[in-house]
Amino acid sequence: MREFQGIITAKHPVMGDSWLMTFTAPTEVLHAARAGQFVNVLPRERAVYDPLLRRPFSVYGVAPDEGLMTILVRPYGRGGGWIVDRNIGSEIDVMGLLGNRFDIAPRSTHLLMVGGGVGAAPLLMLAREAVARKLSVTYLLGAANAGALLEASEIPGEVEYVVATEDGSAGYHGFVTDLVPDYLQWADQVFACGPGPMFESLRSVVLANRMGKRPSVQVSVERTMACGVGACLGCMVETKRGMKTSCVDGPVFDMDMVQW
Amino acid sequence: MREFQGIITAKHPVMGDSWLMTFTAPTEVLHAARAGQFVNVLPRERAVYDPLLRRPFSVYGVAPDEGLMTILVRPYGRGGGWIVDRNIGSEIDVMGLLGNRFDIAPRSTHLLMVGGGVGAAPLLMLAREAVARKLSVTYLLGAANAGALLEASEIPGEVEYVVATEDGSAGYHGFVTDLVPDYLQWADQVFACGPGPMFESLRSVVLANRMGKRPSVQVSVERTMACGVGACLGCMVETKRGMKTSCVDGPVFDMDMVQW
Amino acid sequence: MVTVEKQQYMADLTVDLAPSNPRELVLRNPVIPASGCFGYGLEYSPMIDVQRLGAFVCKGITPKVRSGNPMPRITETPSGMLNAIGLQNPGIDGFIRKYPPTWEHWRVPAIVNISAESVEDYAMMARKLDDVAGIAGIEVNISCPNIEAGGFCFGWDARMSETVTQAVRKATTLPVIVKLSPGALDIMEIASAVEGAGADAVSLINTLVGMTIDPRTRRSKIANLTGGLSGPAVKPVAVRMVYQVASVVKIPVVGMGGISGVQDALEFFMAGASAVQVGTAVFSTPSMLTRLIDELGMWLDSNGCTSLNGIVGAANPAFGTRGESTF
Amino acid sequence: MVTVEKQQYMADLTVDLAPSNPRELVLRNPVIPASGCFGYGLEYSPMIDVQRLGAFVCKGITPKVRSGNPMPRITETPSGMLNAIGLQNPGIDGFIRKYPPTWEHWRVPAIVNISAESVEDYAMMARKLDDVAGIAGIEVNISCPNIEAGGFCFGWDARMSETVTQAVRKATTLPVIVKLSPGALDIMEIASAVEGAGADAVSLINTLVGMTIDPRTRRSKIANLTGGLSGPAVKPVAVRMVYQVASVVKIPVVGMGGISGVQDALEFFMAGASAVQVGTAVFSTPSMLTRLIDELGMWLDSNGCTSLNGIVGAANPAFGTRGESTF
Ligand SMILES: Cc1cc2nc3c(=O)[nH]c(=O)nc-3n(C[C@H](O)[C@H](O)[C@H](O)COP(=O)(O)OP(=O)(O)OC[C@H]3O[C@@H](n4cnc5c(N)ncnc54)[C@H](O)[C@@H]3O)c2cc1C
Ligand SMILES: Cc1cc2nc3c(=O)[nH]c(=O)nc-3n(C[C@H](O)[C@H](O)[C@H](O)COP(=O)(O)OP(=O)(O)OC[C@H]3O[C@@H](n4cnc5c(N)ncnc54)[C@H](O)[C@@H]3O)c2cc1C
Ligand SMILES: Cc1cc2nc3c(=O)[nH]c(=O)nc-3n(C[C@H](O)[C@H](O)[C@H](O)COP(=O)(O)O)c2cc1C
Ligand SMILES: Cc1cc2nc3c(=O)[nH]c(=O)nc-3n(C[C@H](O)[C@H](O)[C@H](O)COP(=O)(O)O)c2cc1C
Ligand code: FES
Ligand code: FES
Repeated sequence: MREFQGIITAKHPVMGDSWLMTFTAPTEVLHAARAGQFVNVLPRERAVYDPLLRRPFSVYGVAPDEGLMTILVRPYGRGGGWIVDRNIGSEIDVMGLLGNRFDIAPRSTHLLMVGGGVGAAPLLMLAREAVARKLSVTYLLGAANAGALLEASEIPGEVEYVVATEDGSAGYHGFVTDLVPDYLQWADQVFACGPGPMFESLRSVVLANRMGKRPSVQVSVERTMACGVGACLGCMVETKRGMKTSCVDGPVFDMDMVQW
Repeated sequence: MREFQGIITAKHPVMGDSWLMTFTAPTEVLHAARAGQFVNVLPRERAVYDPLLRRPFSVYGVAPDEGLMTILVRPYGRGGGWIVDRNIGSEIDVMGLLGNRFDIAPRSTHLLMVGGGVGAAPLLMLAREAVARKLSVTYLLGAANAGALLEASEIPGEVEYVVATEDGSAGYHGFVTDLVPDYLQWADQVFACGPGPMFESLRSVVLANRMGKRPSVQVSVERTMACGVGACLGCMVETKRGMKTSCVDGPVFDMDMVQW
Repeated sequence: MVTVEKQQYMADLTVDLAPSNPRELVLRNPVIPASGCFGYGLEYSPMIDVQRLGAFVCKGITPKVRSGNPMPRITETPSGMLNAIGLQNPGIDGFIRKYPPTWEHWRVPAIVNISAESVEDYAMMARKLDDVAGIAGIEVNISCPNIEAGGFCFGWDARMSETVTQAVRKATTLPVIVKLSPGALDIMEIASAVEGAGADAVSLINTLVGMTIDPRTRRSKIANLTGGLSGPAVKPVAVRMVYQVASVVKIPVVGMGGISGVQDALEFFMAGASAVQVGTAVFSTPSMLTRLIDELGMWLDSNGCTSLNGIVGAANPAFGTRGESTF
Repeated sequence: MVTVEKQQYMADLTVDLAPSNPRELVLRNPVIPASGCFGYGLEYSPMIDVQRLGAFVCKGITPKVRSGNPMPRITETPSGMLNAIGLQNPGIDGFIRKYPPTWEHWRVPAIVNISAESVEDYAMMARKLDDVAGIAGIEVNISCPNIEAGGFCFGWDARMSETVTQAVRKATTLPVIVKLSPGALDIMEIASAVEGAGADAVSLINTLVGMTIDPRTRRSKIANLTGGLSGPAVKPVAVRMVYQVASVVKIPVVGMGGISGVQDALEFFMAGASAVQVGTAVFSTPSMLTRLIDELGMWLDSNGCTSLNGIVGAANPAFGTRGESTF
């Protein structure tokens, strides 16, 4: 965990309005990075104080040999907008690695990933890790329309990539969570990341369709963060084991442990 | 006087650390622009509030036929820095024209201009106006070193361009104001713009060397501004005729009228 | 420049800031440039259609002509600014000669902001303004932190605020808005006192007292030493105070402090303000004032509100049971 | 991680925050992370050399364990943030078991921030901390705006502030820093009262009370309704108050509020602070804490000062005639 100044080496537009931002990062950070972890990016020049707080972004990918890290940034607002406006060659002020990780159980062989929007980012990193371990991966991704999906070329070939769009312009016509029941028998574990409403329907779909506690579901939750290191207690998630920080104890939690 | 969104069409480095920024502007603004006037540039995105206030920049040049205005920006700090970081094609949020103008008296034929640093900007606009009126112009420019001077190519050919550098790397070795006494007999009017210390030495040189009130000296003074239109009363200059706003009554004042 | 308004929305934005005053203060919309940030209404006329505004408040007027504080008077701070203008103005008599005759022909109501160092002087100014044509209301600044009044301002003490309000109330039949100071310990107490003393409305917040030092010169960046802090930086303090005051008074509340766009204005309305003033943001984006009217109207339209009233106090439980404090 | 400091400057940055207390509180430099922004000193240990700091103040401790406020607890504002953490902490007993045993082996002095809702509870906590190894001082938070104490906090009243200070003073021989609230009407009155009651030092400012509403949900963005405003936005208010307090007290003043770099810290020193705390800025740039020490030392070197003392109060005339107020 450290602060570093990366240099942006590449920008690639994805998912309609988002960007893959690639920048240099220290080798030890790149080697340590695991799916689910995130970095906090300063969305401003150091001497300008608005917007004030760093913005968390999941690690989308790392290339330790090239010394590069990639994040997926959707410019929702002022911070994201500033970041995607940076040019190649600009500095980017990064703090990381932060947070816990998705945890693939030793005996799991079939992994289901469920992503919505920029929630695609940490799951893609996880899919790559799983493929490297020769596990079977099905990656369900939902978006408003075809243009807002992640291009198939971004997904490792070994992964079964299934998409859903709300307007039916690609793949299944409807919500990505509608597809989940089909895979609950098959999957040993489920991993999910997406907007709040996606979690809600995922939860009801899983509770209605799975057998007992199997498969377990790990979710990466989003909270506004200030420090990212467990110091401010601003980013809490209420769990069955008490208040947890989403920046250190999370962002990945067992769905069944969270007090929704 | 109006707000407009210009599009940056060109960026040209000058004077070592500064930039000529050229952007589109409404025709009526371009036609109305006179030397000494300025525009107020928003040094941030609209939804980001730091730095808060617009920054004034003298009009450096206009090309009404091409629909373009140029300002000379030295990135002293946060606002100037943000502006020179804009890329070609970006929007720039401008308010203008603001302020009064340098006033060439009907009978003046010999004009002396004395500039220091970015004070070069309004004087260059004035030199062009004077040349168009077939007046004789001597333009004295001072800077720390040769690299911080305005390239001669920026100056109209008809103008006698004399430079001074503090380190002697170009032209006269010393302060630009040292050269002024030589021209006080010749000049019908003097026009000056530069940093505070330049005004101080200009004033003592003029008071010590000129004959009575001739030549008259017009100076463009710098004050921190908020509104730029005379509404906030934050930018006052104390004159022998009372408190004056530097944004409406100025920025150009008769040196003899200012309470220094 | 009196132009015909092209209205881009359906919602009713009308508001009366003096409902219990026979002279009333009906505004066609709730957007008002704040005192000290809009001169005398003339300065911005070349840039925006001033007549479209709900009203405007002029620079603070004092009993005598004032040349203001020495320079520098303003400096920038993070998302804010400090000012210590020192109430430079032509004095009440010079003012009355100079501006109301023009305003008389305007469609936009003009509100006069008054400051003084004694109760008698407040009353004297209110009396002089009472029957001047071209004036729609008085805003009583009991909070200006730049005036030396023993270092203690009227607006920090409920009794003193009450006394000033009573005196002004007696001296004029014009609508009276009392402008509160954020320096008070309990802004609700002051607001209640002022309401009891006959104010038609309250406005808040004035600037917070601040200071910033230039390490190079080792002195304040403001010649007056301290200045008034305004702009987006103070908005959270302003919204909180408007919420508190709107919880305890029944008269209209005019909210201000850092408003720079329609989302900010909505915060104040939902906290309980019936109208808003815009100060510092005018300097950066004068066109925001008229855009705010349109954007507010369009926001109401697209959120199913037929009038502004539909959102006033929407975030404030006191607006269910108006008059009971929930703070 | 106890590393050997490589000092980049010559100037003497030492400061004693409890010069009249036999137990003294000598800091090797005046840079202190603020309460609530540095956890318990452990959280940032992977990122910066915590042992280099002048001291650190831990998260506010209360008599009993507290799980804090509901979420959301924080939100961003222009150049600032609001927080309503609600003093989540393990309670004084859990705290004493958990952290001081680690701190005992640290070179950096640990200061414990305490909050309570009664004078007895403040005294009780001070008593319990008195002889705990690993604790160098107590910071008494008489100003936390998130605690429900009738809506009125100790720090807004001189008598109440005095009473708490006296009680804590009696209960411990540890250095006692009283942390003042910016909500007080007259911060100088409170500071003087606290000084008279035996405080070794005062620190200020705590957060301003603020609120921000989400127009979409029509509710506060903070579950607790209001939150504490901190960050660069509040700096001008903080500098002004430090200047005022340093003008009237003789005990050391610890300044804070929006400090984000050496230029900001210099403002507080020149206003009269003997040390500074850094809160919100730690979140964005933890490395700033140690860089601040170096940059301060180097600034003093290049400005011909052999010690920090050379600039404390440099912008404050009271430091010529210490003790006389010039405000
Ligand atoms: C652990 C973690 C991992 C994250 N990973 C990623 C990632 O990989 N890629 C990515 O783009 N973002 C990610 N985010 C979200 C990201 O950190 C920012 O919060 C988000 O981009 C908004 O910041 P902003 O400054 O652009 O918007 P702001 O200016 O802060 O907000 C502007 C507007 O957008 C809305 N908004 C803010 N965040 C969201 C959101 N997440 N969904 C919908 N509306 C929103 C706000 O309500 C507001 O109205 C992650 C967040 C967390 C906590
Ligand atoms: C009428 C008028 C015309 C102007 N014309 C021009 C112009 O043509 N070109 C141009 O570049 N600037 C011009 N200026 C100055 C310009 O408006 C900005 O004030 C200046 O560029 C600093 O802004 P900043 O945001 O970069 O610096 P800030 O962040 O505001 O200041 C950063 C640091 O720079 C120092 N600083 C600020 N201004 C100056 C200065 N003028 N000289 C030396 N140090 C300074 C400050 O003390 C501070 O320490 C003009 C000003 C006025 C009033
Ligand atoms: C330059 C300036 C001058 C001001 N002058 C006055 C004044 O004369 N009388 C007054 O009541 N308020 C005055 N104010 C305060 C504003 O009217 C307003 O209350 C305050 O600035 C907060 O609003 P804002 O953040 O939108 O600016 C002044 C503010 C500024 C910035
Ligand atoms: C998240 C957060 C938590 C805080 N918790 C405490 C606390 O427990 N006790 C306390 O006295 N001050 C607390 N504060 C106030 C800070 O210590 C400090 O006084 C204030 O934030 C101003 O400094 P800053 O602008 O540098 O942050 C907290 C501030 C923040 C931002
Ligand atoms: S963001 Fe501070 S504790 Fe998680
Ligand atoms: S900048 Fe406002 S009056 Fe000149």
